[in-house]
Amino acid sequence: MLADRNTVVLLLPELILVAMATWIYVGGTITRSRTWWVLFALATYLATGLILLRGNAAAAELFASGSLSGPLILDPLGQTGRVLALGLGLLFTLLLAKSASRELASETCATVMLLTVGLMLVCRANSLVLLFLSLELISIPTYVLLYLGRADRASAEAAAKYFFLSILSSAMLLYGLSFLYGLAGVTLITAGQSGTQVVGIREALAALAATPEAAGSNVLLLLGLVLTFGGLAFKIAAVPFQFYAPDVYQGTTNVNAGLLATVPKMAGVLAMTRLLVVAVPATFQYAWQVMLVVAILTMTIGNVSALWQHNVRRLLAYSSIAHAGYMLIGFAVALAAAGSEPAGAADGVAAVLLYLVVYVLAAVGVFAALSYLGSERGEVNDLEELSGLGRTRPEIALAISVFLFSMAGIPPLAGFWGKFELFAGAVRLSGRTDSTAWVWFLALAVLAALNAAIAAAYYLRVVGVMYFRPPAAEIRGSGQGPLTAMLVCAVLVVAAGLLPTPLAQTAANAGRGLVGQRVETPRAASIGQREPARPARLQ
Amino acid sequence: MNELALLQNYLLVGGLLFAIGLAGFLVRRNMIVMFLSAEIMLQGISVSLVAWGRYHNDWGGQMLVVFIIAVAACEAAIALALVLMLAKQTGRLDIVLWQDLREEGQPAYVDREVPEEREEDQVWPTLTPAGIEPEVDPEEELHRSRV
Amino acid sequence: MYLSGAAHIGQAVAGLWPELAGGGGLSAVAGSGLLAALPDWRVLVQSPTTWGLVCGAVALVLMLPRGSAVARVLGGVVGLVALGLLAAGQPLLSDWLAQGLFWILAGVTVLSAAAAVAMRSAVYAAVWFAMSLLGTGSLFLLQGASFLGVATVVVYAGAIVVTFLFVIMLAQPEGHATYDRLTWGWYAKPVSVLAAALMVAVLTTALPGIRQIDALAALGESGAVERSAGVLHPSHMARFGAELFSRELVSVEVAGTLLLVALVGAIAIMIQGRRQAQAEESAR
Amino acid sequence: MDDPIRLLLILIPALPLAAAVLIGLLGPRVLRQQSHWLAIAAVLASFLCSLLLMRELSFLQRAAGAGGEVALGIGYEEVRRLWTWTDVADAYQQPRTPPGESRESLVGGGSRDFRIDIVLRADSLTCMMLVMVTLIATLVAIYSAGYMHGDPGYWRFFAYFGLFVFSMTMLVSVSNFVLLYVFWEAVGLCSYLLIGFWYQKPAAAAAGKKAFLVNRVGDFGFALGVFLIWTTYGTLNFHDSLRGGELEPARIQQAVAAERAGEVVPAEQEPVAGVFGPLRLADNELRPAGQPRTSAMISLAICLLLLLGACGKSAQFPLHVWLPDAMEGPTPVSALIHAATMVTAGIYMIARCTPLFLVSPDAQLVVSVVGGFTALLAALIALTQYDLKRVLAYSTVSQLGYMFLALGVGSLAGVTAGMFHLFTHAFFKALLFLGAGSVMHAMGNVIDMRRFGGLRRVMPVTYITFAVGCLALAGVFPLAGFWSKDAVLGAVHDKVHELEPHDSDSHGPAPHGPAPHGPAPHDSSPHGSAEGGGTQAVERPESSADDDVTPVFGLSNLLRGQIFHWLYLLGLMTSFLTAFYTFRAFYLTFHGPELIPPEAGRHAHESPASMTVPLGILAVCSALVGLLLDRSYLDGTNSFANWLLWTPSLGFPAAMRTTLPGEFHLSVAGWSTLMALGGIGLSSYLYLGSRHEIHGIRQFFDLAWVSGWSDVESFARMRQWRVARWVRECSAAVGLEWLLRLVVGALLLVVLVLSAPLLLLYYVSPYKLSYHRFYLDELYELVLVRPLRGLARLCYGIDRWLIDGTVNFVGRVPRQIGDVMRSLQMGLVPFYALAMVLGLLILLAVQLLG
Repeated sequence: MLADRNTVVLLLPELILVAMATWIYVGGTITRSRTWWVLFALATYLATGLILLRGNAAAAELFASGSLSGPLILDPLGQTGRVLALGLGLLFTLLLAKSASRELASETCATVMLLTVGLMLVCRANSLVLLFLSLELISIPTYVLLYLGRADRASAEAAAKYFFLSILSSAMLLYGLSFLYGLAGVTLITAGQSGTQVVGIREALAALAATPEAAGSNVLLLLGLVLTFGGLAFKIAAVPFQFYAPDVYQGTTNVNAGLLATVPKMAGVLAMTRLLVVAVPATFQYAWQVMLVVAILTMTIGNVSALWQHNVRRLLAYSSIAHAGYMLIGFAVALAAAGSEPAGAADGVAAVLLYLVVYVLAAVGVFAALSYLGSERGEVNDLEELSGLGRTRPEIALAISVFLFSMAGIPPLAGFWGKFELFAGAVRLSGRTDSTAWVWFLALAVLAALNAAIAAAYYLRVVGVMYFRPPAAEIRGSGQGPLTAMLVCAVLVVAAGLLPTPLAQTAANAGRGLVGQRVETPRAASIGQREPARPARLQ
Repeated sequence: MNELALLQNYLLVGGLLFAIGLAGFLVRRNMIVMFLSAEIMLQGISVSLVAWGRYHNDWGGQMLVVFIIAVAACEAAIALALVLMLAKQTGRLDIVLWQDLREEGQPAYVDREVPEEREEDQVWPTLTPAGIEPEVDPEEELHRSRV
Repeated sequence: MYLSGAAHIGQAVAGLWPELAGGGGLSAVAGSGLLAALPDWRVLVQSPTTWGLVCGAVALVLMLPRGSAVARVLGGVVGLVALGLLAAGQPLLSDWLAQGLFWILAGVTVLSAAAAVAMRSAVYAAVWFAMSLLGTGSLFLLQGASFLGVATVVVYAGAIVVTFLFVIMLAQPEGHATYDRLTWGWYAKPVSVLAAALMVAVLTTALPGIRQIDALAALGESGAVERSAGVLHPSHMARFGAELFSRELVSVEVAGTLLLVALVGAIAIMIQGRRQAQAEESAR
Repeated sequence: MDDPIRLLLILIPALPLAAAVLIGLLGPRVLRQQSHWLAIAAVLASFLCSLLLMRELSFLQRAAGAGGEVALGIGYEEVRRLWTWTDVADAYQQPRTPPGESRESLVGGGSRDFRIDIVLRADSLTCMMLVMVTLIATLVAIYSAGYMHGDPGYWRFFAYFGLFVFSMTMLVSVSNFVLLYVFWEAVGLCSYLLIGFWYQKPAAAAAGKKAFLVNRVGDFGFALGVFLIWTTYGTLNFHDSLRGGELEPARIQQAVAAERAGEVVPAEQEPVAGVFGPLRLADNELRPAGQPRTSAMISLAICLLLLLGACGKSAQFPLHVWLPDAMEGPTPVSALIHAATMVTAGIYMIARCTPLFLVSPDAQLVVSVVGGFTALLAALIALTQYDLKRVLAYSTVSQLGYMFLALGVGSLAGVTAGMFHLFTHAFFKALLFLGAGSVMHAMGNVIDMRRFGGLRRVMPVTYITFAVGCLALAGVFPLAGFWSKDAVLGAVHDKVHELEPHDSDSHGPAPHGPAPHGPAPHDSSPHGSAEGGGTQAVERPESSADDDVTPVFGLSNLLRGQIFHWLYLLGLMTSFLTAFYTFRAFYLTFHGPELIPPEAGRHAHESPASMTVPLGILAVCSALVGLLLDRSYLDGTNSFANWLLWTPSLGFPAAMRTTLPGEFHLSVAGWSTLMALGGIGLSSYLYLGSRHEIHGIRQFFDLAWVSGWSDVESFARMRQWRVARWVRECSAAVGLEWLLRLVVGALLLVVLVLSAPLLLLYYVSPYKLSYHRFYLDELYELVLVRPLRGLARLCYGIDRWLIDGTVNFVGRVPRQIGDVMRSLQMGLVPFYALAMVLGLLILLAVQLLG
């Protein structure tokens, strides 16, 4: 992609954010006022948001003309994801208004801003190079933020743990990417709709699968897939890559825990969608079983372990692990359905995306509330510290309950729809007895429902502590920023619960935009014979 | 040259480097050596990528390697700062010291047997002393690791 | 053999309970698809690659910490043997000269890497790592990736390793520490080495299959594929630069941003570390 | 808005909700002790809206009735859609039946959207419930302002209160099973919050938990029932609609016509027949002649699952145990939620689902049996309780059982009787509870009847109103309870006769002859006209209704008739007991020597006006409502039943066929009055006079004499009897004393052995059974709680045993593995890394081998 006007138009929000972040870094030497830099960052986000929304319309025109392909992709998922990423950045900046350390406020704000840029780029990365770099642009600021969280030993330990395990996971991811690249011979992920001029991994691998000698490359493809999955599964904290999560969440601040629970998870899910579900057609055949087993293990281990926790962040860490498991259900459904009916695959991906949004809202909300309740001296750590919150701060307790109930999937809230779509996908697939997978998906649906019940137990325990225990120590809470963030999340969660249709529609559009596109292979027609054991999965 | 044979050979070497780095990362306890091992893994990946790129006659592999080097530099910067700060707190580069955050009730890992110091372990490069020998603070000496 | 033995068991199971395997969708790929790509166990036993891997694993086990100096030397020797076996299992390059040059460079790289992870002293480890980097750079040069060869040496060996040495000197001024001579559990070393060896084993079983990879060529025939050719072009550097600053322009920008974050982040970590030290001071 | 019904339907729940939200927001800081104004105003406004809605609806009904053919025989409903909640396309697939049966698509052939609209409905049943709920809620709100005065959680109480009224009004006005379930849960939640209102009291917290848990069991059944309805009918709406959510009846008719004509309609325009919609009901869709659309098993299962839900919410055996404990909540709550409104949700639901139950006579039988049994059981328990509120609570359970009994009769008369009883019961039971609350208020929260007495001079207003309530509950002419109870018993009585085998024509129609003055709405309907005359015998339920569905239980009509006969006797018995325990409580509280507990302080006094005025209003209502509404004794018209028959789920042809004449049963009335008077008389005899008789009768029912007989000492005392002494002296003189001793010893042994069952009897005397609530709580503890706990312990034990045992048995290797497993999350970075890599390898292996 050459630098032309289109590039600038497409990247304008990111460019503005990078420029402003640099300015904040530099300006930090002029004044170190936390309030000032937070306000500045908020203004930047809002301005960028306006530009982004206007730019989306322009981008839609470009998209319709079908003239674009390259490292940046233009599709509904990317465009919506950017808005969401920007919103996340805004929310976390609001949280920083209270919790950023006074000396390093400008650095913290700007680092979060660059992290947001990374997330926005992940949403649209269409090349292995850019995807890898964007993921790193999320990871590296995260290391810094983890260490900046609090000046104590636990925080340092959390940063060290996350750092070392994260570099291992990115090595895995890279090695996997190297195999994908090696098999396809291009770094572009998919050619999108302008398929005639460019070839991406998706098209190349589809063509490869259609060649009669493809069996030779299967093991390599598999290595690539599993290694890539491992690298990304670390980001979403799926079993067996979840070990870091409880320790790191516990050691760091509530804001950082919120960051870890949402941003890498979103990035990982998006990258998985782009790479595993969309780009690699052969995955459809092999990967759903692994996804399914990992999904079951992840949600079970997450939920069962969470039952024993006393530390709020540790509990939420296990809960976030469990949510990763739920999301993998959607991927398993998408992969299993992709071979025979693309609509089912699109639904599966849409369910994951819906769940992701719903989960992110609730998670940010909970951590915002916890951050609000913390004082200058110490944060909320233990579950007991929340006891009696229902009497001392009923509105905060109500908000936390709303978030937890949403995570538990209690009907009128947003989380219910997320779970509903996911489980419904599995059930629908299990109803299609013509495929061999139905037993597995039936089991998956049953186990998922069981898990939802287990999860409700510990969420209710938190609610019970808040409402049915006598108030413990004085817990006051302060900070306009976290309060605002919490309220925004609460309103969104309730609104999305009452009117899920727009959100579900957006997710469905994004899913359809991704999976619905057909892979056209120029020679598909001429390659006549296909091995009976491996019917080519082209559509 | 036989392109296919070249590719296979390079992939094997890349895989070996990756595996050696992986084993080092898993076995070693020194944080710096762990990081070095991770870099060795990245080296293995780079070798594979360059080989693939040559095989396909495509620039993508080399591009990815350039950026891997850039990212490695970034990670090194962070790693060094982080490791230095961690080492300042404990006086050691041992990753196993950082295990306070764990599941409640789990026993901490402690070394059962510390091996005896042997002669050959004492081999250490020495520099010819030059200038004035710095004064050593005995207190600081205490929380340094003993040999 | 490990894979194939399990596959036999799997097939036996599938034979015993066809409805289980069929209903579960397990047999969809078993036997016919992926496993067919793996060689037979007899071939594996006769293959020098297998034994090379075994020797390599043994060598690594011998060299890694909790081994004596004798074991380390022995490990080095076994490692050489392993490399030889592996080399014997690989297809020949064009001529003996190229073959010899490649395997000497590869040997230097791999053995230096092994030494880097095995050294008790972090300083030695860093030096061996630099050595391994030189080997990698040479391998890049051999591939025609001259820019990368130079960049690796300059950036890694020239900058990163030197910084490392500084940090090691700062953080660990007295050489060997107990934790450099220990692993963290009796099972750590064997299991880790086994895992690493298995990964290479899977890779080696896949290597012969690369023969058929022809996807882009297949697509390229239709003439609709845009290819950026010329990794071996005489003006390699110019083409490299053009590629880097046209197609990967956005990535370059992102990498620049990354470097900025890393720079500021490192400084911020230092400042925070100082604050922490002060906080602990005042707490005391 | 130009649509008054829509506006009213929205306003009725919205006002209390707004009040609740406002109180919740402003309560703690601004309103504090003035919170009640907002609640009272909102609920009162809501009540007025309900009345207006009723008026509007009756105009519309009359217009429709005058028009003739539109809605007659199907009822009349007004449904308004607010917004779409969710819409999942093609969620339900049902194999299409062969083409030709074009009607099939209405029932759910092909695909259906899982579409949930927020839809409110106005029909007679809903209106009646709305008026009742809001009226009682208004009065209770006024009362609470006095009762809760000074409570630290004052605002909280009214916030919950508003929330409850919102949920309850929504519960009765929604038109969809999912929403019904949502608000079913919502009222449960409010009940939970209000029972545990004084959560500092451990008993209150425990009672709240118990109510919640017991209700879960019922809700589980309800949820399953809803699922089953969805899979059976392919829709969850009560009403008909088009697939796109359109509700206009004309458009629906048009679409149906198009569909029948075989035209291809767009997906949006496909008609969807609601579960109780006119489309399904009008053509008797639930029970087509010859081949039932749904199998008998499924319809029975749906009904029983719904019944389980209703049992939970309406506290029927065996899920009744939560209601008495729920009395730990504030008394106004008991009056509103646990006597008048929420507990009737189950009744409402079953009445709403009448079309479903009509298909399954077995389910109806179960409903009746459960109701009748509960009524008797609760009445027996109520006999001996000393806690005034608990007596009333058991009485509520018993009366709810009455309503179930009536609903299960399965004829229209039964349903209307049940609902009528619900309506009147709401007044007098609320009155009684509020009266009890007034007593409690004056007595310093003492509720044990043994600790106060003779309060009639202290609290005259409460005394009089309570007396009215008691008379109404006992069913004394002409108070409200008399009419409704008579209707219930009459319905059962008719059912008995209906099920009796008819040996001759002359005998047959006698007890339920052709209706000379049938219910008004369908007097002019085509169906009504077909009902008269000789054809009627063919259309009797037992011939048409019961034959085309295969009964699952396989009971003969004769047997069912006998069961209903016993149920009838049970009902009479219960009415006797009801009168007895009501007046026992009344006398213990208000008569006898004046006794005031020390907690009351020096000034036990009548309650403030805010409490007595609602009492008065309720007393007037309790006295008059039956007399005004039920005039069957005069001309056979029951205006309440006539109004109710406009409900679509009651007024459809299949239901109309079960109409029995609204005849005033003099014999039934006579018997029940006799029973009631007998009960009152007995309790007056026992409790009004000296308490000696009480003691005596208690001794009798407690089988106190058994202990005398089973005692060895009494035999020792017999030695002192003159005759015995004489015999002994004589025998001693003869020298045969040893023989005598032997004989007496043997006799003693025999008596000892014989007294063992008597001893048992001593511990389970009728009195003790009743006093300890038939040991049901203990039974649950024994049968459910303990075994579950034991099972848990067993599992734990097995776990420990298995793991430890295996470890010890096999030795070192598993212990090492166990060590690894235990220390998985041990905080060690390299270990985590190793686990990640191993996980990766396992995934790889699974991929390769699988």
